[in-house]
Amino acid sequence: MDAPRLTVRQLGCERDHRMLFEYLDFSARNGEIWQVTGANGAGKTTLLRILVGLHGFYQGRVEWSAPLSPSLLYLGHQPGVREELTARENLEYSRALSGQTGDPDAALAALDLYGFEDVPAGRLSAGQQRRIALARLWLDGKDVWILDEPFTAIDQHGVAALDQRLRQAAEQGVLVIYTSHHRVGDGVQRLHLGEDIEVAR
Amino acid sequence: MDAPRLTVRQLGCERDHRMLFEYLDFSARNGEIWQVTGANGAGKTTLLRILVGLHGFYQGRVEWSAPLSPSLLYLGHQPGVREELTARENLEYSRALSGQTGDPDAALAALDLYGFEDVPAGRLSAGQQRRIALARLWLDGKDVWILDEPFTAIDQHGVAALDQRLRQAAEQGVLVIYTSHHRVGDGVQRLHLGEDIEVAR
Amino acid sequence: MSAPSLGTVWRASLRRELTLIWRSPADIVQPLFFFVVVVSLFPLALSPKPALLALVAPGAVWVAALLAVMLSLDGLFRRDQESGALDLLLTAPVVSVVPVAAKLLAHWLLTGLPLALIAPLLGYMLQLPVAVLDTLMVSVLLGTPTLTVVGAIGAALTVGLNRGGILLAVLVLPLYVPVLVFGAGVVRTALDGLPTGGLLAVLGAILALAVSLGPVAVALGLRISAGD
Amino acid sequence: MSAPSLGTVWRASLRRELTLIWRSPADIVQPLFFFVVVVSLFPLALSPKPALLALVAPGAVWVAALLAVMLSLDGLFRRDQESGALDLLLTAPVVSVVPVAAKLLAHWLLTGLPLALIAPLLGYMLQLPVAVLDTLMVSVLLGTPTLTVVGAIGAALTVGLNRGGILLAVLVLPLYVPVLVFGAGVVRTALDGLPTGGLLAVLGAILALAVSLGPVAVALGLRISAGD
Amino acid sequence: MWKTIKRWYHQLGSPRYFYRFCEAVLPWLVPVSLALLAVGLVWGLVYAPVERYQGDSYRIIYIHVPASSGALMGYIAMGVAGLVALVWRMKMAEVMLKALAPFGAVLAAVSLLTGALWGKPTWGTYWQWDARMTSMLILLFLYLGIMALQNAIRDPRQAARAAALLAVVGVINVVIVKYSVEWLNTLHQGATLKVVGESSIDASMKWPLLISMAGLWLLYAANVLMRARTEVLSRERRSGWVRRLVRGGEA
Ligand code: HEM
Ligand SMILES: Nc1ncnc2c1ncn2[C@@H]1O[C@H](COP(=O)(O)OP(=O)(O)OP(=O)(O)O)[C@@H](O)[C@H]1O
Ligand SMILES: Nc1ncnc2c1ncn2[C@@H]1O[C@H](COP(=O)(O)OP(=O)(O)OP(=O)(O)O)[C@@H](O)[C@H]1O
Ligand SMILES: [Mg+2]
Ligand SMILES: [Mg+2]
Repeated sequence: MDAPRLTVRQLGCERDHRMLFEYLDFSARNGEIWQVTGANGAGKTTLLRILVGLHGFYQGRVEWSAPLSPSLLYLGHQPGVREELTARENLEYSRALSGQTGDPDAALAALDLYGFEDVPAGRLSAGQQRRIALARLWLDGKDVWILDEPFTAIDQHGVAALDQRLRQAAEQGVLVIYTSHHRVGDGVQRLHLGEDIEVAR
Repeated sequence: MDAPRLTVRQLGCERDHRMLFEYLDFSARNGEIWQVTGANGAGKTTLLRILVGLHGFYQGRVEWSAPLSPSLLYLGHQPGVREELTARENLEYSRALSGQTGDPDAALAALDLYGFEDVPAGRLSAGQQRRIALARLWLDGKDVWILDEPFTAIDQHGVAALDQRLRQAAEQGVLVIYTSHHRVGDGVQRLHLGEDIEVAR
Repeated sequence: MSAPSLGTVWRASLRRELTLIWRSPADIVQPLFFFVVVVSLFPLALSPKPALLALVAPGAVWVAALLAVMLSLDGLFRRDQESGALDLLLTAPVVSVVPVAAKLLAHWLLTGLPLALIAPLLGYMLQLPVAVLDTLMVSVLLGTPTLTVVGAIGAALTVGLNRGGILLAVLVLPLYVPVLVFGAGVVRTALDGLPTGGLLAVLGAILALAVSLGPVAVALGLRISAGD
Repeated sequence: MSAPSLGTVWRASLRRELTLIWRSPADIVQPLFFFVVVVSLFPLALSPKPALLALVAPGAVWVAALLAVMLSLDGLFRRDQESGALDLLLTAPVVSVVPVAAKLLAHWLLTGLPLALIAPLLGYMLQLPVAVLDTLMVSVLLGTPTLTVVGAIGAALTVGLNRGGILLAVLVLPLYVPVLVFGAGVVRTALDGLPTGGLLAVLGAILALAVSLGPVAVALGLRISAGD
Repeated sequence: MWKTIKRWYHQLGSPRYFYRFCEAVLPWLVPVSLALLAVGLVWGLVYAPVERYQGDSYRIIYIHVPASSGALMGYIAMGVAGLVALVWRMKMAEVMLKALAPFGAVLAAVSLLTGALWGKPTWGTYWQWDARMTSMLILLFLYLGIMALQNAIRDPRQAARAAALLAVVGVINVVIVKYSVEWLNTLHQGATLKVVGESSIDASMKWPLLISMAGLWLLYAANVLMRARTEVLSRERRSGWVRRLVRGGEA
C-alpha cells in the first residue's frame, strides 16, 4: 500500500475557551472516502478548515505528502456562489481560480441545471445554488476533495447522484473527506468528533 | 364544541414571484395542537408570520375570535435572545414586554438552566440559548402559542420535556401551533404546505 | 388575557437598552472616537491657520457630529433583528412606540449626549473663541436627538438589507439638512456676536417635532421592514 | 496536479469583479451620491460666502471623498465572505494577491475613478477658481487608489465582524491622514498659485508604496480574518 | 554575540521560559522603575533650577518628554512585534503586542495633556495644530484603533494577528504622517523648543530629565511584562506547567 496522502498527529483545537477535539490521530490515502461526523458544534467544520489551511490555530501536526493547494478541491459550509452571477459565471470563475479543467456546461447539466446556466444564482432555490457549487466535482484535475456538508439542501435524487460521484472519484484515486449528518455508507471510513452518542434527528 | 379561535379562509401568499401556498383553509380551537409541515422553503415560517400579524402581504382572510396580541406567545425562527444579556435578563425583558406572569427562575430551572441564570447568553451553547427563549413557555398568562421550529437544536431529553409541556398546555386550553420537521405525534393536527413528498433526512 | 402596563414596559425596555449598550462599550466609544477623528481631519485638510479654522469650525463640528450619529445608527436595530428580538417587540401587546422610544432615548443618552459633551473641546481645538463654546454645546445638545430619531427611521427601513451603511447614508443625509443648517447657523451667529435665541428656538421646535412624531415613524418603519 | 497561470486568474478575477459591481449599480451610484451630498452639506453648514467657500473647498472635497471611499469599502469583502467565495479564493493554488489585486482594481475603477471625474464639478460648485480644478482632479485621481488599498486592509481585518462601518472608520481614518494632507495640500498650493509638482510627486510616491505593498497586506488580512 | 541573541530569542519565545523570566525580573523591575521615577520627578519638579524664560512652567518637561518618547517607542515596538508575529508566527510576539498597547495609549494621552497644559503659558493656547502635536494625536488614534480591533475579535490569537498587521501598517503611516504634517503644517514654535536644544540644556536640568525618562520607560516595561504574564497564563492554561503552577507548584 502506498504512503498516506494525509497524516494527522495529536491534533487539538480550542475555540472560545472550549477544547473541540484533542489528540486526533489518523492518516488517509488516495482512493479512500472519509466521513467526519459529530454533533452540532463538535468541530467538524473547524477540522476541515484546519486541513485545508484556513484555520491556523491548533496544536499538533497536519502533514500532506505533497503540496496540497494544486490538488485541492475545497467546498466550504457556504457554497461560495455569488447571487449576482449566473450559474455559468460562478462555475467558470471557480474553475479559473482553482485551475480545474473540463466543460462547465456539461458539469452543470450533470447536476440537472441544464437550462439554468444563464439565470443569476440569486433567482435559483437554495438547493440549486448548492448544485452550482457541487458542479465543480464534475470538473477534472483535483485529487483531494474536502467537502463540508455536501449533501445539505440536496434532494434524494441528488444525494444518490452525488454519492455515486464520490465513489467513482475514489476509484480513480481521489481522496475524499466530507462531513455529513447522514448515515455513514459502506466502504466509507468514519471519523467521529466528540462523545459517541447517537443523536436523533 | 366552542367556536374556533382562529379561522383561515382562502389564504394565499406569494414571495419572490412564487406562490408559496394558495386556498389554504382551516380553523383551530383552544385546546388543540397543530403542527405545520413542509419542505424547506415551503412557507411555514411565512405562514406563522402571517398568523401573528408580522407579514401583511397575503390574500384571503385570517380571523381571530378575540384580539390576538394580549393572548399571544410567539417564538420566531430566531430565539430573540440577545447575547450580551444574561439568561435571566433576557427572560425578564420578554416577560415584561409581553405581560406574562410567573417566576423566571423557576422557568429557567425547568429548562435545566439552573446555575446559568447569570451567564451572558453569548457564552452558552446554541441549544442553551434556545432554551432561554423556550423558558417563556413555562411562564403563565398566554393562551395562543405560535412557535417556529421550537425543537431545533434541542437534545432528545429536552424534546420530550417540551412535547409534554405542549400537551399539558393544550389540556389547559391553550391553542398551540408550531412548525417542525419532526414526526407528527398522536393527537396533533397536521397542516402540510406544498406537495406531499416524504423528504428523507 | 394579560397585557402589561405601559410603565412596566417603558422601565423594562429602558433598563434593557442601557444594559445592552453598557455591556458593549465599544458602541459608545466608537462614535465618539469617530467624531474626534473626523473633526481632526479638517485642520489637516484645510490649513492650520487659526483664523480660517475658527470660521470653518461650526460647520466641521456639525458635519462630523451628523456623520457620527448616522454611522452609529446603522447597527441600532440590526442585532435585535438578527436575534429575533425585534419580532418579539412587534408582537408584544403594547404599542411598539413605547419600547422603541426607550431604545432611542438610551441610544441618545449613550452616544448623542457624549458627543455634545465633547463638542466644546473639539471646538476649542478648532480655535473657536471660548465665548461661543457653550453655544456650540447647546446646539449639539438640541440637535443630536433629532439626528438620532430621524436617522432611526432610516435605520428601521433598512434593517433587513445588509448593504452596509452607505444606503442608510443616502436616505438619511438629505433629511439631516435642516438640523445642520440651524445647528451650525446658531454657532456662526454666536461667532458674529449676535443673539442666538431665535435660532435655538427653531432648533428646539424641530426637536419637539422629531421627538413627538419620530418614534411613531420608527415603529412603523420597523413593522414595514418586518414585512407588514 | 493542476494549477492555473497567473494571467488566467487575473483575467478571470477582473472580469468577475467588474461583472459583480456592474450587476448591482447601486454600489457605484451610492458612493458618488454620498460624495455629492456630503460636499453639498458644507455650504449649508458654513456660510455660503464664495471667498470662504473657496478656501474650504479643497478640504471639503477631500474629506468627503475620503469618507465616501471608506464607506464603500465596508462591503468590499462582506458578500464574498458570507457566500463562502472568500474561502475559495484563499484555498486556490495561486497566491491570493492576484485575485485580491483584481478586486481592488475593479473597485477603484468603478468608485474611485468616478469620484475623481466628478470632483471638479463639486469644486466648481464650492467656488474654486477654474484654474485649479484640473489640479483637484489629478490629486483625487492620485489619492483615491491609496484610499482604496489602505481602506481595504481595514475591511479585510473587519470582514467577519458585524459591527457596521464604524469600527472600520476608526481603524482606517487615521491611516488616511497622509493622503488627506498631501491631497488637499496640493489643491491649496495651486490656489496660492505655487507650483504643485513636488507635492504631486509625493502623492504619487505614496500611491506607488500603497499599490505595491497594499495588496499583499490585504491578502494577509483576509487570511487572518479567515482564522489563520 | 549573535548566538546569545538567538538563544534569548528562542528562550523568550517559549511561554514557560518567558513566564519564569517575568517572575525573576518583575520583583526588582517595579521598585527600581518607581524609585527612578520618584527621584527624577522630585529632583526635577522641586529642586532643579527655575528656567530663565518660562519660569516654573517648564517643569512639566519632566513628565512631558518621558511620556512623549515612551509613546513613540511603544508604538515602534508594537510594529516590530507585529512584524515578528506575522513573519515568524512567534506566539510571544503576539502576546507582547497586545501588552504594549494600553500603557502606550495612556502615555500618548499624557503627552497630549501635558503638552496642552504647557502650551497655555508658553504659546497662549492649549492647542495648536503643530506638527508634533498632530502626529501625537494621530498616534493616539492608532493606539485606540488597535485596541478597538483587539476588542472586537473574539479569538485571542486571531485578534493578536489582526492587530499585528494593523500595527505594521500603522508604523509606516506614522513615519509618513510625521513627515507630511511637518512639511505642510509648519506652525512649529521653534523658539520655545530651542530653549532646551541639543546641548544648551543645563546639566542640572538634564539629569533629572534623564532619570525620570529611564524610570518611566522601565515602568512601561514592567507594565508590559505584567500584562504579558497574565496573557501567557490564560493562553497556556491547559498546558501541564500552568496546571502545576495553579496547584501551587513550580512553573
Ligand atoms: C499637546 C501638545 C504636545 C505634544 C503632543 C508634544 C509632543 C512631543 C513629542 C512627541 C516630543 C518628542 C519626544 C522624543 O522625541 O523623545 C516632545 C518633546 C518635547 N516637547 Fe512637546 N508636545 C506638545 C507640546 C509641547 C509644548 C507646549 C512645549 C513647550 C513649549 C513642548 C516642549 C517639548 C520639549 C522641550 C521637548 C523635548 C525636546 C526634544 O526632544 O526635541 N511640547 N513633545
Ligand atoms: N467564528 C467563530 N468564532 C469563535 N468560535 C467559533 C466560531 N465558529 C465556531 N466556533 C466554535 O467552534 C465550535 C465548533 O464549530 P464548527 O463550526 O466547527 O462545528 P460543526 O461541527 O461544523 O457544527 P455543525 O454541525 O453545526 O456544522 C462551535 O461550537 C463554536 O463554539
Ligand atoms: N426575506 C425574504 N424575502 C423574500 N423572499 C423570502 C424571504 N424569506 C423567505 N422568502 C421566500 O419565501 C419562501 C418561504 O420561506 P419560509 O421561510 O416561509 O420557508 P419555511 O417553510 O419556513 O422553510 P424552512 O423549513 O427552511 O424554515 C422561500 O422559499 C423564499 O423564496
Ligand atoms: Mg459545520
Ligand atoms: Mg422556517
